[in-house]
Amino acid sequence: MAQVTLIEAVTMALAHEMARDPSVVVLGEDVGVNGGVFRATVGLQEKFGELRVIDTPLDETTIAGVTVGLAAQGMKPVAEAQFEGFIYPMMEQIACHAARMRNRTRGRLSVPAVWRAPWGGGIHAPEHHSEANEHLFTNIPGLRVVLPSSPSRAYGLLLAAIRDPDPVIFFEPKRIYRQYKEEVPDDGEALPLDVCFVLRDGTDVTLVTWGAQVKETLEAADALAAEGISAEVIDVATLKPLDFDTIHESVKKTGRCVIVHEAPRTAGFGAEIAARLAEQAMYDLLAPVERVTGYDTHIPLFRLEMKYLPSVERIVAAAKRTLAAS
Amino acid sequence: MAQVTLIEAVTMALAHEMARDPSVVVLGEDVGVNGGVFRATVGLQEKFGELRVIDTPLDETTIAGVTVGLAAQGMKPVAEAQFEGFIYPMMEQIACHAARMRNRTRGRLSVPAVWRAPWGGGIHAPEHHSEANEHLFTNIPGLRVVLPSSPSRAYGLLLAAIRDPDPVIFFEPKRIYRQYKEEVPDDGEALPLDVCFVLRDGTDVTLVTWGAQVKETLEAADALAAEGISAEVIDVATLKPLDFDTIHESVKKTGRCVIVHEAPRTAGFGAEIAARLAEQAMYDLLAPVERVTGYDTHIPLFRLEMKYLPSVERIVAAAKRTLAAS
Amino acid sequence: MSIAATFEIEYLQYLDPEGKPVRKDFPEFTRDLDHMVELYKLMVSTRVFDTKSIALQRTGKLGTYASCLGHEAAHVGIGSAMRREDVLAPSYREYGAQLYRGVQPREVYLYWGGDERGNDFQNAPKHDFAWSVPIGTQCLHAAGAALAFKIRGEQRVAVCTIGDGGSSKGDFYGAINIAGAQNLPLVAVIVNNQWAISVPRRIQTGAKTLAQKGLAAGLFAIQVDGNDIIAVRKAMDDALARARSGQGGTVIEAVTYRLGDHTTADDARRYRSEAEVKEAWTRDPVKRLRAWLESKKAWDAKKEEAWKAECEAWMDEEVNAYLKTRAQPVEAMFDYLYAELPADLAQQREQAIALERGH
Amino acid sequence: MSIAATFEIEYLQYLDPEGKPVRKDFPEFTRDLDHMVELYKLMVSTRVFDTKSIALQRTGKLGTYASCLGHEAAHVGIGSAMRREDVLAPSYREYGAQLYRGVQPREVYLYWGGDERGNDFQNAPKHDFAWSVPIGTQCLHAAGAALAFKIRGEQRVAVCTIGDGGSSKGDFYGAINIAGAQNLPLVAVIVNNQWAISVPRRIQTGAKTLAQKGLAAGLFAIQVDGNDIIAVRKAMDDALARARSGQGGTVIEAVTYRLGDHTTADDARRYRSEAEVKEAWTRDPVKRLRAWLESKKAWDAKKEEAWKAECEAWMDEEVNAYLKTRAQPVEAMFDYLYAELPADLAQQREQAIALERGH
Ligand SMILES: Cc1ncc(C[n+]2csc(CCOP(=O)(O)OP(=O)(O)O)c2C)c(N)n1
Ligand SMILES: Cc1ncc(C[n+]2csc(CCOP(=O)(O)OP(=O)(O)O)c2C)c(N)n1
Ligand SMILES: [Mg+2]
Ligand SMILES: [Mg+2]
Repeated sequence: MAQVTLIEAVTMALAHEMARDPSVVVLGEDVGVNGGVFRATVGLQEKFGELRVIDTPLDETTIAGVTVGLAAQGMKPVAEAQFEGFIYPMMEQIACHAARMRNRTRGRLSVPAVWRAPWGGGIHAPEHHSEANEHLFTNIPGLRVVLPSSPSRAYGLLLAAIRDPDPVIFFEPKRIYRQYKEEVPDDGEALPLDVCFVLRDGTDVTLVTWGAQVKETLEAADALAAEGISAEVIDVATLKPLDFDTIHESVKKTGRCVIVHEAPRTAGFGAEIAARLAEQAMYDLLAPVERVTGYDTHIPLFRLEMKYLPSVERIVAAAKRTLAAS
Repeated sequence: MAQVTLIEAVTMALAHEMARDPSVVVLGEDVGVNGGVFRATVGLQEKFGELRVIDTPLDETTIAGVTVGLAAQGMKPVAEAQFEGFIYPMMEQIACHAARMRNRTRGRLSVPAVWRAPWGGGIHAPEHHSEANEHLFTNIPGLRVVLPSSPSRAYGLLLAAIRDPDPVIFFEPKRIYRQYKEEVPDDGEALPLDVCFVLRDGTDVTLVTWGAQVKETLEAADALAAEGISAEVIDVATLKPLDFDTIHESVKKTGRCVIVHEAPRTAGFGAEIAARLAEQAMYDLLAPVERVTGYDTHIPLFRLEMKYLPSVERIVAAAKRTLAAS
Repeated sequence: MSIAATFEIEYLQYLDPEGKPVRKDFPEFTRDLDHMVELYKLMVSTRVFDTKSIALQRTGKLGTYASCLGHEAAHVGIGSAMRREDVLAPSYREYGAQLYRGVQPREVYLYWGGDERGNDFQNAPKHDFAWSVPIGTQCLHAAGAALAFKIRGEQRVAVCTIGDGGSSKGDFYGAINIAGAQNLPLVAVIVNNQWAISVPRRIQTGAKTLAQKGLAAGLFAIQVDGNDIIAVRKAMDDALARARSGQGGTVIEAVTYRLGDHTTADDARRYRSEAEVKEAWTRDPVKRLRAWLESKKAWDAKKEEAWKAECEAWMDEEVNAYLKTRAQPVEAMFDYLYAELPADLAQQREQAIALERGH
Repeated sequence: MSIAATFEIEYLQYLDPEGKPVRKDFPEFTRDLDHMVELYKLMVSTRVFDTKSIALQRTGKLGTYASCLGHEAAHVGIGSAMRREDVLAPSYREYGAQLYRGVQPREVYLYWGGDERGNDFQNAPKHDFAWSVPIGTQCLHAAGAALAFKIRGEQRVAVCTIGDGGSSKGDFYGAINIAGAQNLPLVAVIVNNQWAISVPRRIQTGAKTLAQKGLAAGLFAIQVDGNDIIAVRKAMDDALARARSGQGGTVIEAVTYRLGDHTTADDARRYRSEAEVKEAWTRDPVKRLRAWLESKKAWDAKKEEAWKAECEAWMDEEVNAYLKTRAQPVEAMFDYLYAELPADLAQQREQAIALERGH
């Protein structure tokens, strides 16, 4: 069994599925010889050839549209946006075609494609390389939006994403690409694309998060535990469709919820979770819902970026507020 | 004083501001001789010439980027996306440049531009002509997102949008473009871009909405009144920045809130309002928040579209549920 | 002066507006007069179909409809050159090509009548793309299809059509560029009908021809008289043969004219002169092929009348089938969104059904 | 055969890699040797600056940095041809053009050092655009600027630079297309350095030259030796003059080579051979101009040494200024977002400040 980082798990899943299914192809900028700017596709072109690992011209619109075309014609393309900040030119094809093809044609054509993109801040990168913009996709019907936060979940969810018969947006939290290694068997076992993962059981407060922020959230749970506060930690993992039941069950138990994400607060995906709590869990809540998020500003260039991202300190403070409130 | 429809109010505001400020220019597809496919720019090219009312090549990316360039170089462009469904190729320029230029350059350059787009369903239009996709912009820092729902608000808010020193996304609810006329003096008086409008006072339940849905919501308030239920109706009008205070004040009074919008429910902007209620108004709420929205599907082609859009019936039922709950 | 590259854009035409040959070297396929008659018949039925569609719209039985009047040579030329296994990625008005490939008029009516089932082609190749409203996007679908063929080693070609206006959109450029870079079997046909809604060709681009856009991508590029089906068909045949044999993609500009309004929601009198339209009618593609066929004794007024009557009957049948189609149930908006409906959506589906049933 | 259009792409070069003239008709400006020395000096200072930047990055004092090594002739050629009132819309590595226009090295350091203030140019024209990371987008800003000039009747020109890779992006096509359609004073320079990170020119497009992309938009199009500053400058002068006098836009392809890694985050050895890079060094633009100036007795080793020392001193000063720049306070992330801070954001700003102060 291999000890792998999150990004190695991505590579492993890609290689596994390409070996298993000849219709899987990878395309994007620098995914070939270079193996991707983050090395996610390293070795794939050597193994599977230039016909299945394709360096495209530098145009995200092209990548997205060709991906739709490939998928509608029997391939299973995995497209890469080099950074989440460059995904905007892909949106028309994703929103108007990938997300709609099956519905439009009453099932005649479909788009079993995956769009991968390194996501989020905290790596001291240049402008446009640190955004958390999952909100772009979560309101679009017909998509799945996935954001793994560990090597094993990256492996299992990416396999599932590739196998899924519908389009999946797969954001990879680049800050934790190489944070730690985990034993991940290359066994081809996919994880479900419609469940949240409870990473830590607790009874006093529910901390809900996704992506790289899982790190700070787990640390916050540790810090709270040191003060005798028992925090349950949930990794949403698949934002769309949302497994609200798991969150709701937890809140029924704890009565308190802190939602943590690094995207800007207003209309970030945390709002949806808070909204469902306001609709469905009002009688379970012992305290107002809290959101600990990026500010409603652009993530600053890297000198200030860590002051933008939610910190353990902010999460702990919010959790304590929910306890003080009730 | 003129009796004008919503779309005529748009034209009136454009003409007013173009006459007042020579740096205002209008650009888009078919905005010139044709006066726009909805006639929003009718007569403007005749009045202000081809240099200020510009028919562009058919490329939304071009329109958006040229708009940024114009605005950064001293003009005040008002760009048109022919339909909200064609705004996707504009997103990179809006998110990466319009919304960031001032921040990026520490105030040296800015983008005082407006992006107008007819918005929403219900006019029996072809595919891609009926979306409500305001969610695309509400999570992007640096933008304003405005959605008028009456001729006078269209006039005053569009003037404000053009005069605003920062980029504004201005969605026009096309279903009510010609729904009714209102007396709107062409007095150049702008309305504030950061307040919600209370359209009807009430004490039992707060109905919060925007755009064309204001129509059904007001009708629902009438229907509720007939049953002795007093509904307050708030037109959010400016989604970003959100004037939550007005909503909160109302909910303090009524203890109940129904949010109505035609965009898909999950991660629609209604989620943000519900989230703020869950954070800040928990102790004011006598009943769970309700959302009456489009389903999490694409708005169907027109045979079924009215079954997709929130109806008076659905709004009334939701309001009654909030009353039954407490 | 040192020259890095030189280019020529050929203009291809066989028949003048009166249907008289302007050159001698007619392509082989024109010798098969039965086939030429078949092409003509489809051009006529396309026009009959179009007239019927507009009538349906005018009487409230259709939503907005995009007419193909004047494009018959271009569209039938494209459709007739393709093989069934090829893929067509059209925009929204290429009925002539689609009817040839088996799309049924009733499907067109359903689509513009606000019913998704129009896109679920029953007789046309299942792999053909549906109508594409977001301008230009279909070009990239064709490029993707072409890439799929290359990857799988199939001898198939992807064909996309795009308007003069649409050829301004980045998607078109992206599609031809990747076709050139990857040597894909793509044929991109710019149906230049001089107008993009109200925007004339001259405001759309400063390029002398639209064909030369192909040079930017290193593709074969040719301009043809789009009202001369022989020219369109010849350029298509050549382009398809090249693509099929791995020799690369082609941009064809078919110069024609939109004789009708942009759609039934448009009123072209607002922005173009009747004189211009009248003049354009002198180049009517249907009239032209008919004149040539008549000169070959392959067609006459009697045949014309008989065929038109047949078309009318066909269209009546199609209209009836369309009008008889039962509405989709409310849950149809949920049932094709995902291969399997996610749980939270299943709930919404139940609600919608309950609401429909009066709770 | 009827021909609709013909085109020629000229290749312009004055100096061969050894600095020897390859033609006689040198442009007027080359007679002013003082000016030519000035150009050379800026090429050298650009290189010294670049070396310093990389050193700063290697020692942890800068984030990712995009080197301009090898592009000096192209960049200085562009910058030196422009007037101050013209507008430059660069991508991210055109320092040679920017230094000429007054951007300070410390500003470049600030930007790549993670501080927005680098974009608030103090000496360069306030109207110049900041660095643009999203590939291609700046071309449309230049087109917009050019449109503003046209609307206001100003005799100014907008210049954008774009890479070989970037010229695949729809934005580039859109920019040149509207420039052609609207006859805008736009000069788009494709700095073709053969690589887009790891993707070689040949995978980027099937076009023989990148200059010919200009044909798609009906613009003037020319390919120049981008390592020969005389050729770059001459093409720029001509293009700017045409644009300024209302005769339309130009696409210039400057053929050069990226001698360094894509950025400091890249390792080009992964995807290209050292032999290729070594060969490219034989066409070094700095060496070439120096040889020519020396042949004209306008430059020598002593001057070289003295100037390099001066550059070193200058850069040291800039580095010091950079390193001494005090960090921005946390509220800086709020203070330039809108002209006036919305109420709900003001609240967040207070929270951020409180957090910073330890509550
Ligand atoms: C991306 C996008 N922008 C705008 C529109 C609205 N629109 C529909 S057709 C059209 C003009 C198309 O002109 P052209 O490409 O010449 O094709 P034609 O209609 O003449 O066949 C426009 C602007 C659209 N459908 N998609
Ligand atoms: C829209 C977008 N996509 C991807 C990137 C990532 N990226 C940065 S530079 C680069 C290659 C650019 O190559 P080229 O245009 O040739 O310019 P060069 O770096 O060679 O000067 C890429 C893919 C980006 N910055 N923007
Ligand atoms: Mg057209
Ligand atoms: Mg390059």
